[in-house]
Parts: sequence; structure tokens; C-alpha cells
Amino acid sequence: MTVGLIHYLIVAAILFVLGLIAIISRRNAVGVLIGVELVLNAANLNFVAFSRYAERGIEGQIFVIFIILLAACEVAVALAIVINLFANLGAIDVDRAGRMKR
Amino acid sequence: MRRPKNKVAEYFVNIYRSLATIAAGMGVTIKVFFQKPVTLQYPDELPVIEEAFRGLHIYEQEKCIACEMCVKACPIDCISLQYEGKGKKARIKSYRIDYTKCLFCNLCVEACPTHCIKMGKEYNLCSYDRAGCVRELAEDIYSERSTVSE
Amino acid sequence: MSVDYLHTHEILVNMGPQHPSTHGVLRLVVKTDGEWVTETQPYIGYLHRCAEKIGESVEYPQFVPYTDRLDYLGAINNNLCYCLAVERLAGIEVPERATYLRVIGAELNRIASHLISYGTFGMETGAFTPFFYGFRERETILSIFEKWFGARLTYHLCRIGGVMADITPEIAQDIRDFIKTMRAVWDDYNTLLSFNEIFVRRTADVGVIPPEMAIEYGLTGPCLRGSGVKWDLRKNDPYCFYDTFDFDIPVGEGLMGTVGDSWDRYWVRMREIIESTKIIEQALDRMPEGAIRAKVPKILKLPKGEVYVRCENPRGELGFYLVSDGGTKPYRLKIRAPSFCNLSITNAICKDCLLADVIVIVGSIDIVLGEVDR
Amino acid sequence: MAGKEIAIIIVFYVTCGVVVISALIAVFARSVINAAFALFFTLCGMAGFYFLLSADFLAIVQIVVYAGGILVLLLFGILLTHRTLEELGIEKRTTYIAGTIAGLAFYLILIFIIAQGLWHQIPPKPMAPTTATIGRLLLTKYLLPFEISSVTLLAALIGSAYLVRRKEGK
Amino acid sequence: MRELIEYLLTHVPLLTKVPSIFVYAVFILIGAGVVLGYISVMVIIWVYLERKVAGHIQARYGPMRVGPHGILQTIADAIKLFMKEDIIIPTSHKVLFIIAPFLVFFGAFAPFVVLPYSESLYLSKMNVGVFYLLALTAFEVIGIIMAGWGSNNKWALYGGMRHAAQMICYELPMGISVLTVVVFTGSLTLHGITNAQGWLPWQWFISPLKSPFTFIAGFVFYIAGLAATKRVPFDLPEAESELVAGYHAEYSGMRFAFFFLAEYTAMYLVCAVTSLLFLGGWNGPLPRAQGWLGNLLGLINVLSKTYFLLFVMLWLRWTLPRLRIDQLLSTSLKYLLPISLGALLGAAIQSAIF
Amino acid sequence: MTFEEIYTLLKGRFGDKILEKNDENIDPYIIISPDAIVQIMRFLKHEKELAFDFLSCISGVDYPDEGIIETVYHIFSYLKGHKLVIKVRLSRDNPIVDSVTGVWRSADWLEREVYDLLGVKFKGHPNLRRILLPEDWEGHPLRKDYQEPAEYHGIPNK
Repeated sequence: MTVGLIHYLIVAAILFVLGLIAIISRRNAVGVLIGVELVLNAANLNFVAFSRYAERGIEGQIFVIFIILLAACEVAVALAIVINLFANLGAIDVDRAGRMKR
Repeated sequence: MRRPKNKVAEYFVNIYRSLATIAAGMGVTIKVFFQKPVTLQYPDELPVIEEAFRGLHIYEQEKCIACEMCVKACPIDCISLQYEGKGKKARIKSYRIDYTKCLFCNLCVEACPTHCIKMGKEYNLCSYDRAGCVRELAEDIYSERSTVSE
Repeated sequence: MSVDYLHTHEILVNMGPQHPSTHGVLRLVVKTDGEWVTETQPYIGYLHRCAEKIGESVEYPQFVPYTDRLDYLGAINNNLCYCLAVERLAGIEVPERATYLRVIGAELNRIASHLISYGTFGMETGAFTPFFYGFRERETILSIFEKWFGARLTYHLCRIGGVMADITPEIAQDIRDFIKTMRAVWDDYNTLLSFNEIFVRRTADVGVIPPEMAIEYGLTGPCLRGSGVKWDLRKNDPYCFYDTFDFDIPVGEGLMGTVGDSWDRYWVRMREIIESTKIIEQALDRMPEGAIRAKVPKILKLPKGEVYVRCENPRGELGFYLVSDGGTKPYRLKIRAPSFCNLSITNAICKDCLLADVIVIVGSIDIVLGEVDR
Repeated sequence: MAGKEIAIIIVFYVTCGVVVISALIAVFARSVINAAFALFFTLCGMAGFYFLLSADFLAIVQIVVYAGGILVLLLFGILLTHRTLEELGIEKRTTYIAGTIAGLAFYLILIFIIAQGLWHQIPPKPMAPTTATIGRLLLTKYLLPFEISSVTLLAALIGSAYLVRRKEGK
Repeated sequence: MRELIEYLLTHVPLLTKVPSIFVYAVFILIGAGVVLGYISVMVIIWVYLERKVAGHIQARYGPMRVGPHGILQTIADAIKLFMKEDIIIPTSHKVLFIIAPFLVFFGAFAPFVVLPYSESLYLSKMNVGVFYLLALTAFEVIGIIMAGWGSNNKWALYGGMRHAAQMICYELPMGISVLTVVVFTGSLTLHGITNAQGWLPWQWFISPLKSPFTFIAGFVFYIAGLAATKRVPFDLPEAESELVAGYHAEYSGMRFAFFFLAEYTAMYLVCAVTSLLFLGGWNGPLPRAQGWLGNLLGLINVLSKTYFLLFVMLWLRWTLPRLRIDQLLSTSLKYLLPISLGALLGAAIQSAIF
Repeated sequence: MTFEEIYTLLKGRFGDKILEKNDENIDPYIIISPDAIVQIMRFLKHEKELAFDFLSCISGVDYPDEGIIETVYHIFSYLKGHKLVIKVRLSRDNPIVDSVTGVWRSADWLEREVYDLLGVKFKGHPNLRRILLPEDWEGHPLRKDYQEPAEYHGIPNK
């Protein structure tokens, strides 16, 4: 029983689902961001695993680099929004974010 | 030491000034680094105690006439004196100074008409308990016990 | 300083009474928003030793050693001020030599006090070495004091009607040697700390006290002069022949930033060290021979009346308000402590600054808690 | 079985444990700050996976960017956006039930797909340094995406700085 | 290291019988133990040196009591720290409070795996060595935020946050100044970078003759390294006069010792990496040799350069005041970052032309 | 300006609010009526020729025999270099006087100290709390009839 592609896929699936649960359930905006990070990481793991165990070569890793980059952008912008949310509402509850429209 | 108005000039002046002043400061510290330290290795090397030093009191019992001037002069009532008789014939039973209170102000010495008390050079005040800080300066030379033991 | 920052929740931080840079047991309750301080409230009294109450229960000469414990870094100045108050009320004439000795002692003590202020201020900005250099020279002063009258911290030099001990030519030479080394190392001090770019940036434009504000809050001493007010009791309300000495009154000029910032207050102190050496030199040159103590009765009774005497201490204006009812003990002895009044400005200027600035500001005011709490 | 493979299996399962447990904490922890600290271990575990998958450059990037950058930003965000230190990010439990059920359902689907899928798997290539290859690919074949992403990053930075600046007259 | 193990595995008959995984495990443990022991010994020497240098700079002697000239003082202190009561604050977040010092220590300790001391004296020749070094600072950051948060003390939290802000800002110029060197060497391994420098001082990257840009980058790297190791003038996270002790205010005994160890280890690391990247590493004016003699000479070269840089660190520490937090950030973002970017650009142009 | 000139100026301006003067004392003083203190002080500070811009000291003196507490203000002028002592006599049982914090900001802590140690209440003071003694301390120690408490929070006095 060597470690193969399936193992990584299952781990990635677990991470993906956990991230999904966080996105659905958390009301704290930062908690939702943590969920997004988990989902992105799950995707990254799939990419890297495929790039090793499939015939596509190293391209998968390039995608991972772009994803990490996008994650950095996403967190920066999201945190800016969260802080604005906090400044306007005094809380970062995503359920109350609809009020931002005024 | 005004800073230049021009932003670009200020940028480079700041860099130059930081580096220059830091280097100058390092020059001072390295100079001292190679000089001989000025501190004493205390228990091995003892400081020179000057003649005028106001340390623990020295009491010359034979001169004491039990006039209580020192007791009155003390600002903090740290001297307690027990005696029989007055003047030259006074028998001093005890002369205690409470060093937990003493201010080392020299007022008792100045008040003494016969110069029987003065400040010594001893500066070690440590003691294991509060009671140890109360020093008995008078020897009990008049009691029976001390004459017998001699 | 413009305050433009991200507002978050406020935290209430208790700085002191046990904090490395509050000079003893000062307690500052600081309201912060991140690193920004929005409010500072000082709380004092942790070192209250009832000095005024004690003053009412001891005889006049017996209170002199207690004055040592007010501003313990400038003890001779306190002795001097109290003795001047008693002498003025009792009408005691002090011999000329004694007055010069008092001046020498007080000025040496002022240098020692400013050296500590130099060291601790450096320490508060994070530089440890100036502290040791300041202490190195201070030790020399203390050794001179020890040789002269035998004490290193609580001097009790001035007595009512004169001073305790005379100086020998040897001690006079020591003092002259010290002045020479002090002037030499003074430049090193400035290279190491005063003109260091980091230090300048930390202190310049921080805690600016405009002159009107300084007067309004009753600041005295280097804090007042740092704001550019040229006022020194030694020149403006002279005592002990200070008006006959040739020395300058350094005032803050805003050399590194605004007039009245922390750097100016610091720099006034540094320059006062040099001015004090000038006074000492002149006093040593001009000192006549003669008695060092006036004839004062053993049991001193002061006439009924009251007097307010103030002196220029290292930290500002020390005042003694002495009320006598004709007995051997003061009826009322009020001490106007300079640090106490200087400290009252903190919550007005420790606002909208960074946490590190609070420490610099409190350090630049240079308080001694023994005097604040009495 | 060769020693090296046993070692890989051990390392894989240990990393798996770290990742899954810390991810569980990250999702279900009551306090958001605990979740963020747990996420740190998840991210480090991911880097471990990348090492196992012979993507050494990616593993380092993962730690540098995720653990050193994004996570610290997240922590800043958490600490900046809470009124008091005590109530910091305590979540209510009620919303979790629905979320967990939905997640589990989705998980079953995923497992079903993974099990059904006919994965065309080749025997793993030997471990080799990837840095040079990635660098070359980024500057030749993927130059355009690379440049676009750098512009995106810049735009995101400027945008977020604009968003959090203090508004005039406030 | 791996070459050594493989050599032993194939040549020592006894080892071929046991499964190779055990041999690997044992050798990894031995390697870790050697590094740990080496660090401990070094830290003891550095702490002693720091106190001696501080003492003499401040016109005093420093430790003199334990052993001749106090050389056993640090050992006594270490024993004291490990014997002290281990206090865990009841109001703290226990888990974070406990793991934080180990995480910080791991972050400072793990980079030693890639540090070479000579051509053949090293543990691992990781091909992303320099990046690996930078990556591991993340552990330190998270560990310190954890310590600050877990202590449940406002001063500690301030310390943790300050450190996080500081690290985010100073990693950038640090990484970019490393890239300035990498532009010339085309290699991310410490071996490759060191070997690209000759054995005379003007062939090192610090020399303006070789490239003025790496000369600047060397300074930037060293200053950023000072900030990364929280040394004066960048010691804001533990600023004594402001934050009492910052993030480790609530730690005592052994846990405090771990922070202490980590700080000094990180100091050594920055000095060693600077010496490898910019000061020629094991290349030096000493005659070159092969085999164990070469290793020894390399070790002497690296250590002497490292100790020189370390002395400069101490010297700076006992000379300078501390920056304020806004000045700290602007030093990095306004000064070091543009300067290092300029140096990188210049280096790229230089390497393209010549 | 000499003391006499200041006195005549004040007497001319405020009339019977200026109760008494004593120029035999070393520091001559003026006793004024407590109800006009803020006006008089403000006049002293803002009048061009007087310009008493520096309040150096506020002291309280307890005279139990006469049943009064005196509050003494020592004021100086940086501009003119002259000085003045102002006294206010208050009844010992209920000493209340208007605060001069509105005139000089330095009066803030000085008045708090007098309140703390002698129990003089300053009307209009923004923050009249104890300053040197703990908040829950009883009595005002500098009054002549003050008795030391036997213990404070279980800490014996002797």
C-alpha cells in the first residue's frame, strides 16, 4: 500500500469539505476567509498531486503558484472589506453585511 | 541642524545623517571598550572610605555624661539611652541605636558636648532580622557579671 | 502631530506603578487604540511619606535631613531651600564662606541630578550605555561629597546658619579636576546620545509644550526653559549671590524640531551641566576664608510669622511655605515640589501620541517620585 | 518494501493527521483566533505534502506566502476587528448543524467520484529540483499570466489600501 | 549528510542488514542532536560575550564572579533557568502558551540544517536553501504572536503584534537583497552562492569592486537581519522601557529559556548567513586545503566572520537608542525596500551587461 | 509693583472684598473674601500692570483655636517679576471656596492636594478627588486634630 494519487485526493476532499463547512456555517467574516483558504489549499493539493502522478508534467505547480498569488490578493482585499465592515457596523458578522448598502 | 525643505534632498540627508551619527556614537563606545573599567569588584576590592564618612556610630562610653543631648537632637528618635546618675559619675546601662530608623544625619554628633559619639567608617548594615539592626553600643562594664569575668 | 490612523477598539493599559520607565512608582492609566494613546491619566501617592506632617512634629534643625528625602537626586538643593526659609524667618546671617560652599554643593548636586536624568532618558529611549556613562561621572561627584562631608545620597550638608563641613584645598582640587573631565566627556555624551539621529527622531517634535501652556500649567525649571521661557530663579530672584556669578540661562530653541519638545527639555539640562561647572569654578575662585556656621542657639525658636522661599532646584522651583507660631517646631510646613507641578501636565500632552512617546514625554519631564508624593 | 517507502508512508500519515485535525479545529473552534492558529498547522502540513510530492519550491512558497504572509494578515484582521479581548470571535453553534450536514453530503459525493474515477496514474517520477523549471516556464510559456497576476496583486494592494484609508471629514 | 549515510549504508556490512529507514532515522536524530548541542554551546558563548562586551563598553567588567572572569556565568544562569519554577499563568490560553516557545525555537533551529561550513561540512544541500531560510521565519512570527496572545497580557499582545508588523516589513528587503546576490550566482543553494565568491576579500559580494549593488544589498540584509532578530535599534517587540518585556513578559524558567535560546540562535543565523552570502563564507585568505583540514579552515573562516558580525551587533546594541514603531516601519518601507529594489535592478543590469 | 501699590489698586477696584492686609510679615499678604476669589484672581492675572501669570503654590493652614482654615495662594509674575500672597479664611467646619482652576491650570493638582490633606472643598474643580492618599482614606491628616487610624485595611499602624 504505497501512497498514491487517491490518498492525496481523499485528503484534498476532506479539506475541501471542511472549508465548505466553514464558509457555510461561520458568521464571522474572518472565519469565512479561513474556510476559503482551506478550499484553495485543497485545490492546490490536487494540482500538485496530479502534476506528480499524471503525465502532464510540472504545469500543475505553476497553477498552484498563481492560486497562492490570488489567495494573497483575495485576503488583502477581503481584510480591507472586513475592516471597513467593522468601522461601519461595529461587528464583522456576515449576516449583517447587507446593511452596507444603507 | 535644520532639515532640508526639498523632499529628495531630505531623503538622502536622512540616510547620511543616520549613518554618520551612528558611526560617531559607535566611535565613543569603542573608545570606552578599550579603556579600563571604572567599577570596583566589590568584595574583593574594597572602596576607600574617607575620613569624613558617616557610617555606623562609634561610642566612647567613658566620655559620656548621659546628658541626653543626642537623644533630643535625633530627628527620628532612634537613640535610646539608659543610665543611672548624671554627669561624670553616670553609669551607662545601655546606649542603643536603631539602624532601621537612623538617618546618618550627624545631628547627634554635633549635639554632644563631650564628643563621646561620632560617626565611624563601618558601612555594612546587613542583618538577618530587624532586631539585629538595633545595635547596643554601650558595654555593660559596671555590672557584676562583667567584672567577675575579667 | 497629525493623527491619522485606523481606529480599532480601545484598550486600557495600566502603566505602573511597577513599570521600568515610570521613574519609581508613578502609575499611568493609558487608554490606547492600537499603538496610539488617546488618554493618559497619572495616579500618584504610592510613595507618600507624610513629609509635611512630620515637619509639624520635629524641631526646625531636625527637619533638614528629611528634606534630603524629597528630591533625593538633588538633596543639597532641598537642604539649601529649607535652610534659607528658616534663616529668613529667624533673621540669621549666614557667613559668606558658608554661602559659597552651599553654592558649590548645590551646583555639584545639580550636575549629578542632570547626569541621572541624561542616563535615564537614554534608557527610556532604549540606549543603555548613556546611563552607565552618566553614573560614571556622578560617582566622581559622590566621591567628592563623601570626602567632603561623608554621605553619598542623603547629604544633609546645609545646616541652619551654615554648612556642615568645610572643604580642604585637596577637595577643591578634586572639584576642579572633575570639572575638567566633565567638560571633556560632555562632548562624548552628545555624540553618543544627544545628536544621534534615532534619538533626535524619537524626541524632537514629541510632547511639544508651547510657552503659554508651560506657564499656564505652572511648569518650572528645565521644563519651563525648554519651552523657551528665559526664567531662572538664580538670576531672576537671586539668592546665595547667584546674581554675581557669570552664567547663561539655557533655553529651548527648537534646534531639532519645535520649541518646547522633549529634545529641547533634554538639551536644556545638558547645557545646564556646563553652566553649573562655570558657577562652581567662579565660586571656588572667589570663596573667602572664614567661618562656615553662624551662631545659632541650640534650641531654635522662630518668631511668629510666615515666609515663602523658593529656590531653583534641578527639577524646577522648590518652595517652602513656613508658618511659625513662635515655638521650636514649625506650625505648618508646606512643600511646593517642582516635580509635582510639572507632572500635572502629563494628561494634557500625552494625548494622540504613540505609546513610546508617552515614555519619552514622562522621561523628559524628569520627575522624582520622592518629591511628587512627599 | 524499501525503507524509504515506509518512511514516506509514515510521514504521509503523520502529515495527514496534522492537516486534518488542525483543519477540523480551524473549522469548528469557537474562537476565530484559535481557528487561525490551527490554520497555521494546516498550512505547514500542506507544505509537508508538497515536499512529499517533490514540489520543494512550492512548499517553501507555501510557507513564505501562506504562513508568513496571509496568516499574519488574518491574525491582524482578527485582532483589529474585535471590541474587547474577551468576546473575541466567539461563534454561535446553531448554524453549524446545517453546514455540517451539507458538507457531509458533499463529501460523500466527492468520495463517490474519486472511487468511480479511472485515474490514469503513472509511476511517480524521481524527486528532482523544480525551481529552475518553474522559473523557466514562468518566464516563457506562462509569461502573460505571470505579468497579469503581478498587476492583479498590485491592484489588490492599492485597492485594499484605498478601502481602509480614513475618509475625509470623519 | 545524505552522501555520508549512503556511503555507510553500502560500505558498512552491519548497517546493510537493518532496514535503511532506521539508519536514516538514527542519523537524522544524531544530526539534530549535534546541531542542538552546537547551538547550545554557541549560545552560552554568545551570551557570555554579549555581557562582557556590554560591560566593557559601559566602563565596567561584566560578569566576574563565576569562574575566572566569569566564564561559567552563563552556564550558571542556564542551570538557574532550567531549575526555576515553570509558571503557567492560570488566565492564559494554555495550549498556545505552551507551544509558542517551542514553535519559536523550531523556527530558529531548523535553518541550521542548510548551513554549510565548508565545501563538504554540511548537513543538507537543499536546492532552495536561501528560500528555506527565509520561509522558516514564519514559524517565529506565528510563535511570537501565539506567545503574545496566549499570555493574556496586554503588554505581551503589544509585543506580539509589533513583532508581526516588523517581520512582515523586514522580510521584503531581506528577500530582495538575497535576490540581488542570486542574480549573480544563478543558484539558490548556499553552496552555489558561496562558491561564486573568490577567496580574497575583494572577490566577495560585500566588496564594491565586485558589484556596488551587492555591497548595498549586504548592508540592507544585515540591517533587516537585525530587525528580524529583534536587536537594538529594532527591539520593539520586547522593548524593556515600553512593554516591560513584550511577548515573553509572562514566561519564566524553561519556557523563557527557549525564547532566549531562539533569539540568540536567530542572531547567529543572521550573522552566519550574512557571512555566507556576502562575506565569502568559507573562502578566506587562509591557504586552501582538502579533506578534514579544508573543513577546519572553512569552519574557522565562517566562524571568524560570523563572530565579527556578531560583535558589530553587540556593539550597535550597546550604542543606539530604539526606534519608534512608525519609524521602524518607515525605515523598512521608505528606505530599505526602495534601496534594495534599486540594488536588485542595478545588479540585474550589471549581470546582463557583463 | 510694590505691595502697597498692588493693595491700593485692589482696594480701589474691589472695595470691601479686600478684607485685610498685613505688611509687617516678611512676605506681606492680603486677606480677601472667599466669595470674590475668582474675580480677584482673574483680575490679578489679566490686568496688564499686574500680570500674575504664575500660581506657584496653594497651601492650607489649619487654625483650630480660631476655628478657621486659611488657604494661601502664592502668586508671581514672569513678566513683571513681582509677587503677592493672597489668603482666604474659611470656616473650619465647612470649608468651601471657589476653585481657581479656571484662572490657572496649575491650580488643579495643588487644590486637589489641599482637599486631600485638609479637606477644603473647591467648588467648580473639575476633578476633586484625593491625590496623595488612597481614595478610601478617612479624615484629612494635616488638620491639627487629626487622629491616626489604628489600622488601614488590616495593616496595623504601629
